[in-house]
Amino acid sequence: MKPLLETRNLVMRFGGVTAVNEVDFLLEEGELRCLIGPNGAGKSTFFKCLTGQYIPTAGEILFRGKPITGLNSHDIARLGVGIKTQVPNVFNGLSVQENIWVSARRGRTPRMTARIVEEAMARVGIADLAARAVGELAHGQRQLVELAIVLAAEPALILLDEPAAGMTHEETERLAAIIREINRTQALIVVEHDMQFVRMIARKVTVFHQGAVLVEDDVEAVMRDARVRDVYLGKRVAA
Amino acid sequence: MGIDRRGFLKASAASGAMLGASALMPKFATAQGADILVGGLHDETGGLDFAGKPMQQVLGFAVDEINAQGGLLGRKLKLIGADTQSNMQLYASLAQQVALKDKVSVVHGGITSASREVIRPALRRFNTLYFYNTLYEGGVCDRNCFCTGTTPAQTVQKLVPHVMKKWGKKVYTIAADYNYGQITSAWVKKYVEENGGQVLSTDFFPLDVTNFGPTIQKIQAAKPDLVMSVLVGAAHLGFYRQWAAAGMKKQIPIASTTFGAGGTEPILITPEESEGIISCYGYYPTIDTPANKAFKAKVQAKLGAAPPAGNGPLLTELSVCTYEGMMLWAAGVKKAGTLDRMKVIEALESGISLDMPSGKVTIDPVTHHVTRDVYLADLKNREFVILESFAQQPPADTQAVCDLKKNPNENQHYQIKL
Amino acid sequence: MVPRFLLGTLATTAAGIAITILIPMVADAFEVMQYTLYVVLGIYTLSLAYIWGLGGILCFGQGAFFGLGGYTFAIAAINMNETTVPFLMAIFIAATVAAALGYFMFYGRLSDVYLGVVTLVFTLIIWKLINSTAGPEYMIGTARLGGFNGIPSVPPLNVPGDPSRMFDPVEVFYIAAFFLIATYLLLKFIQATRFGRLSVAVKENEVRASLLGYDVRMIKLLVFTIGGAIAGLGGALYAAYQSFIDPNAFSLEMSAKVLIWVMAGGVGTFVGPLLACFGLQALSIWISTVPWANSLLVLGGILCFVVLLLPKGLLPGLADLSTWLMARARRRTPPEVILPAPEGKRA
Amino acid sequence: MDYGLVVLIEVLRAIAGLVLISIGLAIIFGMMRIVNIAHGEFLMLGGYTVVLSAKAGINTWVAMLVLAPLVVGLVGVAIERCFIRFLYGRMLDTLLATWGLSLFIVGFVTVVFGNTLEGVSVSVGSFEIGRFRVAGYSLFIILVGAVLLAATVAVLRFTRLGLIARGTMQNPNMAAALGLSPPRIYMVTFGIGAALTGLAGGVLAPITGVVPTMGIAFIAQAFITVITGGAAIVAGTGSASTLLGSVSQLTTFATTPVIGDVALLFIAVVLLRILPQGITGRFFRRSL
Repeated sequence: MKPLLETRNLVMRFGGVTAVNEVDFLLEEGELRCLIGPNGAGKSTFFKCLTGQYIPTAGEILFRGKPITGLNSHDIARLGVGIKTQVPNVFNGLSVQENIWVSARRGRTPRMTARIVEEAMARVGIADLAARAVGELAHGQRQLVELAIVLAAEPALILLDEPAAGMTHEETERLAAIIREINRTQALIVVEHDMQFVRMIARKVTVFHQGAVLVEDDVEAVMRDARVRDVYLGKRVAA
Repeated sequence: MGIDRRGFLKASAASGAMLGASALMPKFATAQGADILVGGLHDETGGLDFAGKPMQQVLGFAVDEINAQGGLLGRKLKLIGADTQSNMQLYASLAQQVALKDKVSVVHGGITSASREVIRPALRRFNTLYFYNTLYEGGVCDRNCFCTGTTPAQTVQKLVPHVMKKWGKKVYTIAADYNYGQITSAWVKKYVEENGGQVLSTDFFPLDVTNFGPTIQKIQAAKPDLVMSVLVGAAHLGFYRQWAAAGMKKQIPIASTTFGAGGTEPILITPEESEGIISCYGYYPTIDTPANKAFKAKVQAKLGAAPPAGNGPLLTELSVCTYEGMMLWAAGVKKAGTLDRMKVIEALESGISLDMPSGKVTIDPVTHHVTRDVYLADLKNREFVILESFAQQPPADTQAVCDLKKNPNENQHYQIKL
Repeated sequence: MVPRFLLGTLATTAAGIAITILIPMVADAFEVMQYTLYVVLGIYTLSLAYIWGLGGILCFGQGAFFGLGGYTFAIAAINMNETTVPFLMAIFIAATVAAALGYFMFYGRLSDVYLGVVTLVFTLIIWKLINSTAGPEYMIGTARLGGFNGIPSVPPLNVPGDPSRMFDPVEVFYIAAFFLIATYLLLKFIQATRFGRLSVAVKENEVRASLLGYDVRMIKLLVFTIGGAIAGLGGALYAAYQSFIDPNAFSLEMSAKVLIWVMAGGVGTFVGPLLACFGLQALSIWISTVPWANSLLVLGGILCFVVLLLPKGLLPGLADLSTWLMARARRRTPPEVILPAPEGKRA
Repeated sequence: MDYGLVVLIEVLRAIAGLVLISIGLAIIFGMMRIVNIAHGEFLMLGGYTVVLSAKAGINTWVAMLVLAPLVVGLVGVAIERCFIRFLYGRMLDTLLATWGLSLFIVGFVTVVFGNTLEGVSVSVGSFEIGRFRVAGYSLFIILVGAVLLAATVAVLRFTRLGLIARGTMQNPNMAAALGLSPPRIYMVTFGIGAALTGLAGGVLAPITGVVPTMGIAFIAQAFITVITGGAAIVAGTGSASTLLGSVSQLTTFATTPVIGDVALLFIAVVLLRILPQGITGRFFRRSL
């Protein structure tokens, strides 16, 4: 079986800075992967390459074996890649329900859309917020709204960029449960700093450092890895 | 010369269409003693305010003068002045307003040919008499409209041979790129060639052009004996400035069909920059006749000795023709003994003739233009020094294409082709 | 939400129809003609209120499509001696040009103020070019372009199929009012459709919309084209009503004026910009006949105050005011007035 | 040969002209995001200052190089205090407000000073290049344009004021945290933008003449230059002026002023299509 997502030798340069450096990455169908690494390690840039927001300088991206390198964002999204970006990326002027409606409506009948909107809100647990304008919600709630938006499109692969940021402890725990629940049907890649949170959800972890993959292993193994500790503590590493 | 017939048919079709709107016919306020209303549409603000303000003021002066002499038909006149803000859309709206709401007996106004062509068809439709008092390119043929300013056959015809005799036969024309400039420069070419000269080039400039650097170099490369300027408006004054700054004033002289007509040009630029520009108009403040001196004294007494600081001179071809247009209309009303539009038109067509500040002014019944004296002047230290005068010049250009006696229903602006 | 939305639209439409019927009954013929101009400019206003308010496209050159509509109508009507086909052509040409320009911009990923400037430059190019067509050599069929002077003697609207029967001014008023109300209803309808709601989403957040699989460029292009078609409709009525069209339609002023109406009326609404358009237009006519006032001084002063006192625009501003007054009446305590911070950061 | 030189001078003058009319706007719009539609009126006020002072017997050069920037700068500060400061961060409202302001200034100047003022001329003389005569004033304008660009670089890069202003525009809170008052910095920056515009209006007055409505002729060109230039004030204005000025002036020489203007607009559109963030969005990014 073909992997769900594969990158070969992916490179993204800005001027003289190399943000993503020759990354070979493989994700199987139904997998849940965590991506960790210090600030500036290239995780968000990697996501932007995957979703067509940046056109990679070199290398290839394959989704279910089909090359998607350099496609428009909306084409990639239509193939079944959804993303929750680092800064909540929602329609602030619309209500929660309308936000999710926009996502659910693509390619579906009005009746199906209505059902999916209800489901997505229930799944994330924000049904009580349905009529509120998103712009006036708290940061953590907006994160959940964005998650519901992504879910409503029913993508095969979901990318989550720091989903737990700005959440209370309870919200974080609920989020972990939601992610595990999502993973029953869909594959995920989650970027997160909070190692507690990573432990809650992940089996396999990929560590980014200076744009390249430093380590890729089981969560426990990664936590024990000396190089990873050095990176997080800011020590110099011989890469 | 050819005539654009198709356009004429269209225009009459359009005006015929509006006859359905007979409800729009103004009902004259005939109550005895009520004021007679006179409409004045001039640009008192915006880009053309320097020309429009004096016209409106002098129109007001003419109204006051008539009132001082007892008014018309035993009634007082009242001026409904509207500021068209140098905006064509407002011309259309305000023409409607004065004609249909205020129901004025006559409208004086319009400065550019563009504005005239907006309000002229409209006023004809509303059966409101119209006086256009600006020097222009000639060719308006409309029984509802009287044009009291000068046209090229009256002025350019005199100007061209004079300056060619003085300076030489090679002419370089620079003209404003619209109706007036296009047609007037064609007349310039015609008269230059008739006098055995040659127009080296005719360059057109939209009214907002201020950059004349390349043009000045092109003129130098062409080496003409004189430059004929048909430039219009404040932006185009940049030409005279840049010309003087390049030291060209002593090299190649300039004649103009427009410079100083609105009165402000010689003020806006310095005496050195304007020195020696020769022009030809129907009125100069320096005309040395008792009538003009008396007129100037009256205006001075009424509107002040000098224009308020920062405003141009009051008395120019444009404003004095406006005064004369008002007086001609008043004479027509007196003669007709009524305000009825057709009766007034017929009275005016009887060839009314008045002695005016600019000399004798006679309405030409065939074209609704005027036969008037024209003058040729040299600009010396901001004063127009009159070089020559030509008595009783007929509007020969319009006469060649327009005969309202034969075709009273004509409604056309002929583009006189040369 | 839906019933209220529908209620507002129906109420506005009813009011519009009532006013349309009422005006010729109470007003002079002259006033009817003046109101026709307001109505025509109202259609033009709606075109920008739509693409900006619902599509988030800031167009500094909406005059281009208005002018193209007017010129197309004028040239075609003079050539055909009939006005129905020219009327449709005007809408079509304006929409086509808007689509071409929109393709150029949206597929080139221009946005924001850069897009605004491109639209402005586009209309200025047409303005410059059309201004330099005064010479007799610039003819399209039997119509002379006329440069700065524009095209005079544009035929008035005739009954479709019968070129000899022309509408009288009151009928023209009805026609213009019909198109204004129809445009309003059309836009309200679009707003309620899936496409309309998506375009609002795109306005709110382009990146999010494209990450959900929507082709943002396509949606914006459609919105822009519809806006162009409506502006073209306004332009055609404008040329027919005034029986002339001149290059001023392409001028900076014409494009800026409509921006100001929309902004003063409130971006995101339709009725607000319409009221602002009518109000400011009436004001500018009224001020022209006041002998003691300098029109520019007064108009400028009023605009400045409007911005400072009603920062969100007329309609939303009045809504705020009424909420505030009601709250005041209820509570009888000084409410918290939210003023814009005296200093802020760059947008 | 002589013709080539004459063309070169005219091209440089056109470039300098664009620099003059747009550098103040680059500061006010580029740094502060104020869409100042009244920019053309600031130029006009500069011109009026020169003309009125010349009438009052003040030396024209003093009026042009000292009084015009001073007066317009102060007017700018006053406008900022009474008006603009309520509008920061509301870019579109500034468009509406300054449009009103622009009408108001035109009306005000017409009422108070009149619409017909004697122009000024400066006697710099002219000189000959082969068969051609060229105005000495053209060289002066080129000089002023170059000096303005250099001075703006110097102020922004090397002075405390420039540094603070740049910092505040990036992040007002930061400046406040450093104990600086952002409102004052905004006021001064706006004043400087206005002053530069006043200077430009003064310097151009002898060529363009002054009438209250003259601003409209410059406003579109100034905005197009600034936006085509992109984010960097000096490099952007300089590069955009050079490109647009030379294209339009050379086209004018080859054809007519209309085609020259159209060429300028056309290049601007094409450029924005290729470089949607302006010239300095791609090149000279790290410059000022």
